[in-house]
Amino acid sequence: MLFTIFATITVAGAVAAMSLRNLVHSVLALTLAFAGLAVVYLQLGAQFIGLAQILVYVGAVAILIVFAILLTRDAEATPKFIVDRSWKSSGAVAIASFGVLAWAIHHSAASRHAVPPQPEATMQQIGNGLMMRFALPLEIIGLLLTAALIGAVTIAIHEKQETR
Amino acid sequence: MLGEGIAKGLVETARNFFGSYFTKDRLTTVQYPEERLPQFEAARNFPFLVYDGGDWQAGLRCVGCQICEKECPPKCIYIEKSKDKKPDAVGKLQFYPAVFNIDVSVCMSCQICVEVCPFEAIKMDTEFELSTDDRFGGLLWDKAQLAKSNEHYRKIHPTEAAEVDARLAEEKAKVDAKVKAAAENKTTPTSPGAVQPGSGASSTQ
Amino acid sequence: MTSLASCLLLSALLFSIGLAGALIRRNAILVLIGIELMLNAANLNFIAFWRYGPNPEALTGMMFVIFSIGVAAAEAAVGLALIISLYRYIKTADIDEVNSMRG
Amino acid sequence: MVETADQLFVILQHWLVGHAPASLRSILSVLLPVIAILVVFGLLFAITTILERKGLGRIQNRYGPNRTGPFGVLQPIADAIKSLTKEDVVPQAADKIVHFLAPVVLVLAAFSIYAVMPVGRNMVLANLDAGVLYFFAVSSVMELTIFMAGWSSRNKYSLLGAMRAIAQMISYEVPLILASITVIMAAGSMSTVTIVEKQAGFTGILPHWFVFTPWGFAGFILFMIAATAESNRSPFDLPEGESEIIAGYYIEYSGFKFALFFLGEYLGMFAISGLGITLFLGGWSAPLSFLTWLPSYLWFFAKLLAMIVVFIWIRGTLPRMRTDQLMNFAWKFMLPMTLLNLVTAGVWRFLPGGLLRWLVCSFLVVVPYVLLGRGLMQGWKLEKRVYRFAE
Repeated sequence: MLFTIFATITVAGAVAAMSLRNLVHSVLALTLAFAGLAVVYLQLGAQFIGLAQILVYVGAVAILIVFAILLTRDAEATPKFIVDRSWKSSGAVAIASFGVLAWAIHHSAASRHAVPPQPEATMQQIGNGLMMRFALPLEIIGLLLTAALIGAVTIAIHEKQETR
Repeated sequence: MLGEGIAKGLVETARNFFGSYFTKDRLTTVQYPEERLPQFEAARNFPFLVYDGGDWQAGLRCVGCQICEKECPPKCIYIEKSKDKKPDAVGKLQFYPAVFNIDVSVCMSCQICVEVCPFEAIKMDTEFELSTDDRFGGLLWDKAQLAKSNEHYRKIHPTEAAEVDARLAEEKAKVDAKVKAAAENKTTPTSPGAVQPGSGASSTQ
Repeated sequence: MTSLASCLLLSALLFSIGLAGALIRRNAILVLIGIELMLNAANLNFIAFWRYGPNPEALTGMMFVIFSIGVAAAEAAVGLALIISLYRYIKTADIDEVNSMRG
Repeated sequence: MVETADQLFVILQHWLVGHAPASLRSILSVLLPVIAILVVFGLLFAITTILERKGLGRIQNRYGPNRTGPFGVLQPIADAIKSLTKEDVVPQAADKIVHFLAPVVLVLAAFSIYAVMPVGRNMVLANLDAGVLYFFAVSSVMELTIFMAGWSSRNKYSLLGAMRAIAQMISYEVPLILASITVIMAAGSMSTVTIVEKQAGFTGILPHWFVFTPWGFAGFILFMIAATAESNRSPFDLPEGESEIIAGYYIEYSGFKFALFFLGEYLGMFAISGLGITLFLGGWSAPLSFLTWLPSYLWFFAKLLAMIVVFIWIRGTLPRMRTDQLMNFAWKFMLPMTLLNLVTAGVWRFLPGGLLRWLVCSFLVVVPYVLLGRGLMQGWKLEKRVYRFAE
């Protein structure tokens, strides 16, 4: 029951994010979708992921997108055509992909297993996993984030100096 | 080192905080409705009409010349001149304002009306507690509300009022002298042409 | 009625919405939002399979989502920086206008 | 007797829930703490407004509000009535829905933070395994509401204020989280309740609070600086600088919505002070071993009030920073300090106890502080200001 409610909120937020004309509105709808998804994660027993989802997506990514929107000054102007020229074929591709996925889910054997009991995922376990078994990926992620930080900064700064 | 200044500032504010409880002269605030600061003599707020003597209707100095109405920058004065004449303070027949309204919600306290008035009839008041619950009527003052005695004027602006009184007394003395001279002229016949231009000049003044 | 199938359906729906948005909308930022939605759909799949899968103690699905969130944050930062620098050059965030290779 | 006084509210809750019909019990056991949180922190907000106005007044050698009731203590009630009866003005060009949602979501987020705040022994609404993460996740929602408020008002000043606020909050969120990670490392848990329990116990008469270690002390100071910035309080109140951008993102709010913003802001301040208390000041534990007979919740609120007083004191002392100073401070001082503090906490953990540990860790804290402080102040040309026309 709760799952249905939050799934509906998530999907509604996603649809609104992709269809609203005003970009800021669509980002706000997107945060709604992210938050709904975070609640779904919490329901599935993934507390850390759910909270990290809110922290990263609502607190950081949404704000980042908002900054980008305001910096590109398209927030106030609603263009005549918000959709692509080839929107018919694109839409067909999206619907087809959903059809294929839904068919696959409906017919897959994986969904016929009995529901297992709620698995444990304490912070202790996650911490141990990150520091021991997944230490190398963690380091790589750190490297990637640093690279992304430096990359984003250099892109922005370099261009700024050239336009001056 | 970083933070030294912050520490110093914190000590200073703490001293202020506790000091304000012990030394009363630190507190500069005046508890307004109970305590009041004396007003400066040059303080001014909104204009009022000066009258002499006990009766405000008889003693009003204003003659309804409408100069202030014309000069008022925000146009907050409205005057209707009377049809008949009444004797003024010096006993001469003058027009008087049948209606004299000032909309103090419009007035900007510029004092131009005072400066242009040739009869010392309009002066600036110092009264500032004027709040009313009627936004329009309550702030539109008529003649009765505007009229205030010369004693009031002497009280709020003593120096200025003394000057004005002296000037008025001088004028009155001049007029009296002329009246006396005219009366003497009537009893002892002299050349009437010598007096006529003088009295004409005084009446236009 | 939380079950693996419903989670997967939600994920498929989110993915398709994101895909449709990324393909249809003209604004580059909205394309990025669509990609974020698709990434989230994938994350939901990982969590769902971790929850209903055979070996949840290994935490593999969860770990993958942690890393995926990190990558998504990096992707958003770089993508938006690119959009902003693109906007500085051609004064539009409309990707249909970006059809020439002039620098 | 002491035990009963300590657990008074817990017992009361159990008693009330026990007397309710069985179908309502599960709802009631959640609803009662929620109501308690709403009432207690709402009251605290009222107390803080009068405390702040009186305190600032005294710091500036004024009386402060002293007309409503004895010594002006009823001023919050007068303010509440005034803000409730005021006209709610919404700009014509504003985005009505977002404009309405912003204060509501802000207050909701601010209140939901308190779910993980242990205000006394056994007095926490939800003992989450990732309590500290929950705190930061929910408080990051507040940034978004500030943007919503600033953008939906369609006002240059409010947008500028919102952008300043977001830039500032994001910049200071990094040192805030890094400063609290030291505690998470030391306690080995993200649960607020476990963190408080780890700080229980006394050596002599002094408690085992994290603030009484070199890294804990540095962490606490850094945390509180970042918390001041995070709650947009002076000297970091540029987002709502009255003299430059006329109150920032809530220019266009009036009446009750403005009061909601005010409430949200103060609730954020209490929440972050509460987190600071939980992480560094031992939560609800008594400060001296012979004072443990006082109920735990009293200690928590005493500490919270002390923090509020410090906030007010700082506000009355320091002038507003400039944007470049603010950002330099965040990235050139706070960030390296918190990172080095993380190392210090690790060193503390692995060195054997004793004087050596104290010396090494103090050295690790003080030297970077002096060096970074000097580096930060290098660009400043500090000199005595000469007033040419005044004086």
